[in-house]
Amino acid sequence: MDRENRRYLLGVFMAEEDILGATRTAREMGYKIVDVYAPYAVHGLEHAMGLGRTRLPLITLMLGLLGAGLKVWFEYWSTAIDWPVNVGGKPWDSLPAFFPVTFEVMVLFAGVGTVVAFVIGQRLLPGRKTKLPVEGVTDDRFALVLEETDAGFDKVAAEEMFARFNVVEVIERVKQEPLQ
Amino acid sequence: MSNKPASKPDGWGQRLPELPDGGAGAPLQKDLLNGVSRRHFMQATGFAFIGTMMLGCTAVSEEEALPYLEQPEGVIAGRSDLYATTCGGCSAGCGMLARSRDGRPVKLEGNPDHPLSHGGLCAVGQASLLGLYDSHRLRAPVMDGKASDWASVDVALGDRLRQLRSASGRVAWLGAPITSPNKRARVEEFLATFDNGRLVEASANSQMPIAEAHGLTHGVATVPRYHFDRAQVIVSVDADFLGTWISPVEFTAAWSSRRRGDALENGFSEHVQFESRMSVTGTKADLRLRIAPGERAAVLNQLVRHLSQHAHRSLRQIQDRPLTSVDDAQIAAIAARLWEHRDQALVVCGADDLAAQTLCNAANELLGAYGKCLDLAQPAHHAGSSETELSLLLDEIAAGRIDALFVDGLNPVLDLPAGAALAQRLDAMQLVVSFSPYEDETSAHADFICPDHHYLESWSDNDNITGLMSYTQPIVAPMGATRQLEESLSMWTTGAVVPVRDQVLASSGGDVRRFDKLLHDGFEMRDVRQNAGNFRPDGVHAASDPDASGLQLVLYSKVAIPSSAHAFNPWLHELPDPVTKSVWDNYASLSPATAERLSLQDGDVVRVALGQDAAVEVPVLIQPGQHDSAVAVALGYGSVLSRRFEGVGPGWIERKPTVGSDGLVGASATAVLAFEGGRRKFAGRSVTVEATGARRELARTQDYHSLDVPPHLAPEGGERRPNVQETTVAALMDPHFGEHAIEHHDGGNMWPVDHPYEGHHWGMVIDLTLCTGCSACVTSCQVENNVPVVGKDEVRRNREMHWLRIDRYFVDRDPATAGGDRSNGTGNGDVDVSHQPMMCHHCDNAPCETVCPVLATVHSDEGLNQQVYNRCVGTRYCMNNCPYKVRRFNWFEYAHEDEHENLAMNPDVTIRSRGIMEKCSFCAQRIQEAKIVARQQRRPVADGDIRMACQQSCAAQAISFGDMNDPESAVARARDSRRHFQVLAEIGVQPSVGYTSLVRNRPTDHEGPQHG
Amino acid sequence: MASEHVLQQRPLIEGNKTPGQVTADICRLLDGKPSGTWWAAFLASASLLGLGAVAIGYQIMTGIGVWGLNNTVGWAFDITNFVFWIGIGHAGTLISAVLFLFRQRWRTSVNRAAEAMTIFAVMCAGIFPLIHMGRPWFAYWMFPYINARGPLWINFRSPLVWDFFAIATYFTISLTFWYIGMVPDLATIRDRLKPGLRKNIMSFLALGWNGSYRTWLRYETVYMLLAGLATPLVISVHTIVSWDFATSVIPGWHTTIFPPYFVAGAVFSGMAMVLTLMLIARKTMHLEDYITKQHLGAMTKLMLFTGSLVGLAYGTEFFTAAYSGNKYEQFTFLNRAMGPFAWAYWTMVSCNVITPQLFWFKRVRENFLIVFILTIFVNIGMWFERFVIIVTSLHRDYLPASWADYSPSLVEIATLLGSFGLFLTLFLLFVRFVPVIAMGEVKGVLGIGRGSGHGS
Amino acid sequence: MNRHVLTSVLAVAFLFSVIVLASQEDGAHILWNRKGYTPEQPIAYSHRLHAGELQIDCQYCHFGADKSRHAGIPPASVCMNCHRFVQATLGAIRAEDELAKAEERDPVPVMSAEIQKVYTALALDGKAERDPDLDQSPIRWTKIHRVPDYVYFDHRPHVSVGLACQRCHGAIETMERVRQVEDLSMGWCVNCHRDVNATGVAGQEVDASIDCVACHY
Repeated sequence: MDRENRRYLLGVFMAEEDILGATRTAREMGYKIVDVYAPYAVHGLEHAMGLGRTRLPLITLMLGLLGAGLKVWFEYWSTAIDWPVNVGGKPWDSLPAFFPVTFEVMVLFAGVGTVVAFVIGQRLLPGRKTKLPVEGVTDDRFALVLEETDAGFDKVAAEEMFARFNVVEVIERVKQEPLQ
Repeated sequence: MSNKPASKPDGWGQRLPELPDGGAGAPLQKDLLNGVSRRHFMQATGFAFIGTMMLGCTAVSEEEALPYLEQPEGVIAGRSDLYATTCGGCSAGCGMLARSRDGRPVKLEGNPDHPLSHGGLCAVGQASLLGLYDSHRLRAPVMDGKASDWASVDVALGDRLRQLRSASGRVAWLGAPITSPNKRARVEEFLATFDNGRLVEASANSQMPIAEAHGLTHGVATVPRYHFDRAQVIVSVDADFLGTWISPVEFTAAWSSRRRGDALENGFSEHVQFESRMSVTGTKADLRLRIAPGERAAVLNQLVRHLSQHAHRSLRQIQDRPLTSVDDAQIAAIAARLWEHRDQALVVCGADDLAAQTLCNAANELLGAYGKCLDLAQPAHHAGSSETELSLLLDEIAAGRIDALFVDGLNPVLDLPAGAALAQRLDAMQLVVSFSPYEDETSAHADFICPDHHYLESWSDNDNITGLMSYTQPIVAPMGATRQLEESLSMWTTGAVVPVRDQVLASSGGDVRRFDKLLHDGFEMRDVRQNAGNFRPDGVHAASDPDASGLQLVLYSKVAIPSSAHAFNPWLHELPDPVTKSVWDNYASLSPATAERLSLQDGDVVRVALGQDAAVEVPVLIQPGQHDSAVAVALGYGSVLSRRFEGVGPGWIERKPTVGSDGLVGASATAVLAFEGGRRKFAGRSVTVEATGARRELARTQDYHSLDVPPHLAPEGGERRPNVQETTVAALMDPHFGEHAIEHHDGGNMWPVDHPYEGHHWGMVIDLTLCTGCSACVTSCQVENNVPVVGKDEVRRNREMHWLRIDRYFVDRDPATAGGDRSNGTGNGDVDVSHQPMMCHHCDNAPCETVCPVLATVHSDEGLNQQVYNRCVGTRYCMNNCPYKVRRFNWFEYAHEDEHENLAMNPDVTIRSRGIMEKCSFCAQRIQEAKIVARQQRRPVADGDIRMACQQSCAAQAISFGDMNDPESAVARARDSRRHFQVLAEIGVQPSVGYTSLVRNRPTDHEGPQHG
Repeated sequence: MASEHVLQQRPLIEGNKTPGQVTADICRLLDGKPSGTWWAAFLASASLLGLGAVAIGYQIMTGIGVWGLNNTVGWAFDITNFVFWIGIGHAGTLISAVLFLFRQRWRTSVNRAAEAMTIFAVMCAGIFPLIHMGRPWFAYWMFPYINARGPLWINFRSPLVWDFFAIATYFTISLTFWYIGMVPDLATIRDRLKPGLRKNIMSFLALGWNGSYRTWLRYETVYMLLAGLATPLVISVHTIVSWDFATSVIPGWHTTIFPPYFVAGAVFSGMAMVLTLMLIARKTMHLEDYITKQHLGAMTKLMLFTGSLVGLAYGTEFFTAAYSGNKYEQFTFLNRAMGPFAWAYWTMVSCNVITPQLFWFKRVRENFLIVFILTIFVNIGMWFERFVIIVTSLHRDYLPASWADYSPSLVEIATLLGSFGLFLTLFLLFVRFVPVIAMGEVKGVLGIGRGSGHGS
Repeated sequence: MNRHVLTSVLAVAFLFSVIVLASQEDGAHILWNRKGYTPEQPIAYSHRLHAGELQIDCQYCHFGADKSRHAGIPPASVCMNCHRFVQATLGAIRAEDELAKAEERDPVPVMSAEIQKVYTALALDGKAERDPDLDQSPIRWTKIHRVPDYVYFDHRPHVSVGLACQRCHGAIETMERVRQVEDLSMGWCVNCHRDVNATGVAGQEVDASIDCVACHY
């Protein structure tokens, strides 16, 4: 079918338990879960959606090591090689004294780097136009979005399942993406 | 550098623009650092960084350079030359070398070849440089209170003189003792043109009776020359010969030659001091006995009495007059010591009391000291007239029997008793001529002020000691339209000015070639001897009964301000007194017990009254080791010359003025100086002391004065700080001395040794035995390194800027009398005093360097702890982390603009701006100079090439500096001394400065701070 | 943990709030005109700030001399204030990061404010190292930038350089942490605003957050990572600050126990400050339901713990001095307790050692007023701790001749007040324009203690 | 869209600050980093002619270089050593002679305008005799090479190890008007000191200190 107008089914829920249940069931029933929208981080939802782990920690580690490496090299180079100056009779290579700054720079690189990676990875950028599935998902409502993958998609069953988890509103969208 | 006769420094105004950076460049320097600061002010306040960066840039500044048109022969821009001349700071006449740079003297140093001073130069001499550049000096003669010119003065004065001569008016010359044969000749010629002219030479201090006494006992009214270097036993009664008495530099040099702890074989003199106040000399005495001012004659009386018993010669004037303060047995013991060493014994007396002086002569006579330890055949010429002549003259003036008065080198209205009355008489007088370079208390009442040159602008010859002629030559052309006194006199005598150079040349013998040599050397020895006279027993006066009762006044002169003539000099006002460590003030010193009895605290203003009307109001200073009956007040203060210090020091909301409510520094103590039986009585008059209720905070560079920490804070075994180590001659006699000493070399270095000092490794050792605390080094350092003057309030806030300070500690001889926590820390008993010069120790493991974030203080390959002003951002972390607390921070913009005084700045040292750290640099500029010269001569730097400013000024030669890597160097040898120790070596900073312990010549068993 | 257990029993957030109500409650504070109290407080603190600005301006124009310092005491109020404020800052990071790692869900009510406090405190702290320089306009020399001096770099051996990097990093990380933590709430606000300037601003700041759970998941990870980084960071920062003293040679500074001692002190003082502020906020902004006795209990216990650590450190210092046999060290401590600055020392001891012991009593712990008063005492005591460490060690060190006294000048006092002015001003602005309580997180813990839903 | 705007704004801001910072970091530099500075001088003295063509040794005029920290600007009297006799270019004199011949009169002495300035400064008449009724007036040269006041440069050690003047002053002998060739920055000094310690000067070893006190005290 044409990629232009896909069909999406949105279920809006009011309670943490409901969205968890609905999501879990939807997955068991083999629906393609596009995404879930929630006002706060509902624990367990990642399992319900069957999401994998993120690679962010790896990035953090790498950046941290990079920062530390660069710094310790620079400290050694500027103190012992580029212009060795006798400071208080300390040895050219005062590694213990270099440690604190190295650590700080490591944290700086890792921390800032992670956030940048996250922001870019999630397309979260200042002034980016906001697209919500439905009103209130940043307030108190939860939204489960299913994609009607093919003609064989049983909308009625899905809506029944939604109803079982006291859905408050069901919306069907024919669009490129489910967001307004 | 070469010393050569000064080529006439002409057109020097024209040279200024050629002054190198840092000299006249001083303003530039300031502008550069400070200008930037202004530009960056916004950014600093607003923390708006980028935005205001734009303000930073400035355009290229056009700068002119004006070379000579015709280069004076031998003068090269930017090169220093040394010229030999004679110090005019006081009447001692020490030989000195003036360092002249680009036509202006920038530093005065002792002349090492000079037979009197041997290269030493006291603080006053060092500081006298500023007098030359003093912008308050009169730049033209003054006639009837209005600035004038010499032509009109000569005409007007000529008429007045003619009238006087025709009317055979009575003319008097009242001046300081004249030490120049040429000047004396001119003065006598001049006075001879009057039917009855008379010459009275008076000094502001109490030294005149010495000559008088010798007139009585030996028939020659002169001051003998004292040879402390020949004396094994020295007994001084109230004579501060290491500080202020007659010729301190000469005496210090001589005295120290017999106090060498590493050359005991040359003998180590025994020094006994009887005194009522605590003097510099007293601090160095092996045995110091406190007597009441009224007991001085009696001490000598008892001494002579015991000596005459030894000598089996009886003097009828001598009766037994035992003292209350000192046990007679002790005096007997001292007499015995003297007798034992009678060929090498010397008794000196600084008392104003004629009887005491004659008794002193008697003692020396009995010891046969004349011709050995003191010499009348080649005496000193500090004599002046007698007190009686002075008082007679003053009486006649008072009675209006003097028509004309010429005043020179003295400020009678301020320096002599009953000044106010005198001032009135001066106004009434027909003619008063003053040669003062200032509009001072006296010259203000003169019809004519004919300002004399500063001595650095003058030609003169001085025979301060018979047989030694020292010459004075101008280092710079006169800065104003002043005229040297000799020229003025020649004008008024002969009607034509005889150039003073010609006069001096003539009196030197007239041979120009020889004259040039004399100027080059600065002095010449001549074999002139006088009749030494012989002893006349009946010349000896009987001592009056000893009196130790009540409170007795002692008027003395300070080391820093020997007389009111120096009251203009900020360097001297800011020089901490060697004993009290007080600056910018005079005060009434009281013993702790007396202060307690009168319930007075430091800084309480008291009224020291002599009878009803005569009184002076000064703050109290509690002085350990002073006799309980003594109230000591310094003369020379409260001069109008100090009015200028109104605005000295930084201005800010909590600023307190340096001057008192009357706008002057200190109070004039001549208010309580009076004649008694035709003689000025400086000490011994009974006074009353009562609190006025007012307070005047004293500014002292030291708040806590004892090596003992406050008893209630003292940890077990930590009662006394070990930074001053003492020993005795007796202990040194033990060949094993010092072997058991704890060697604190670095307790195992945890770092690899990355910094072997292969080339030079500069170091310094200071001998605490020789250091008298005279503080010449402090001023020398200040002059050499452009150390700013900060004013009383800043010092009170412990913000003095001196790179070199002298820590002075009192230690109670008897712990029972020890005092408590509050600042003084010492009690009522006898105290031992130690002086410890303290400056940057240039530690090889310098704590200050490690903590500087911007590498503004780092170590050089030659072991110098470098402070780079232009890199410093002023975190003060280094200052906190310095265990010696020798770093100095520019809390304000201290460097000030003064068209003239800035010319005294050393062009070789950067002027520091606000907000940066500074400290002793081991005179880096001198090290550089020596290295450059050596390099040009293709030779290594030799030991002695480099002399620190402090080192060269030290009369006692207590400081040795050099390359520690050179085993032959003086400093290396000093470091090998058994007495060598380093302060705080135990914390592993590896200082490059060391000390050799303080040796006292007293039995070991004596209780004293014993360490290492 | 014990507190965990307690928290299971009683609801963390009282008043059976629903997420919607939470949004409403918190956002209410941001809507409408500020109250009179707010204005009064704001004007007061702003004028303090002004006073400080004048003082600093005068000082920079005239010179460090306008402070009471001297050749012996080179640091006093300046660095005291610096360490004090840095310490205050630490509580924020502790609550948001460390307690996060420990899964202390009660933190959710206070962490936003605590983090804000951190940032403001670090700002206040940052002023002092800057203005304590003789030539602050050259402060950037601390940074190793490419230059034409040879090139001449900086001294990486100097604790001040460590400080510079530590503070810079700490500030950056805290700010990021705070902002990232705020994004979902900003989105919430954004979505309930009518179109207009504020909405645009919020949309700009909210980074287009739309509550997608995929984002939520990574968000949680980032949050966790930042917390993981901030925890050692916060410890390192005060450790490094303590090294300013510990690496020196001055008796009373040269002490190895400084790092733990300082960190404990920092948390101690920080907690006190958080409580002081939160208790005011609670009263004035009617957050009784969100800041409950539970929070009070947990935080006072933490203060009791850290306070006792600090007390232990004081004791240890004396023991070390006595046991070391180092006469200088021994004197320094005797001088602290009995010398000219004994009054400061005993103020410190009574405020920091005695006060927190009262928290052993539940009645004290749960009485908002008493706790408030006690926290004030702790704040005072902790300021004096730094003052005592710095001044009493410096004013009498090795050579008796260089011993000196110290007393602050008016300018110094004005500067201290000014820093409080800055802190309070910023905090007041914060409560006006930013959700004081992390809605996103509170909504997550509504269920706790209500039987229904998931605990943690 | 506005995302790019933002990025560019940030980039510009950053760039700007870097530039300013770079210039700023030597706030002092800017006062004196005058590389290429070629001011006009009161007398159009040509080093190309004197040092280049006539090969006059630098230290003949700048005689301070090996005696003092300042090489110094020669006093006018030094100019007169030659210009007492040399008063104009040969060409000018010839021209005057021919003109005189043409006009059947004795040639008058000619003096170039620039040399005249020296005479005027020294108040000399055409025969290089002091003219009593004229006043001397110093020649006001414009200073070109200068370092900040906290830097103590000394010519002596540099000259005495046989360092060529050109090493710092550039090819003076080719300059009509003197130009500052090097920027005289600290880095420039230090790096030269490092180099010569490795390479030596004029074939012999030198130890050029890079201690701070070598220049800052």
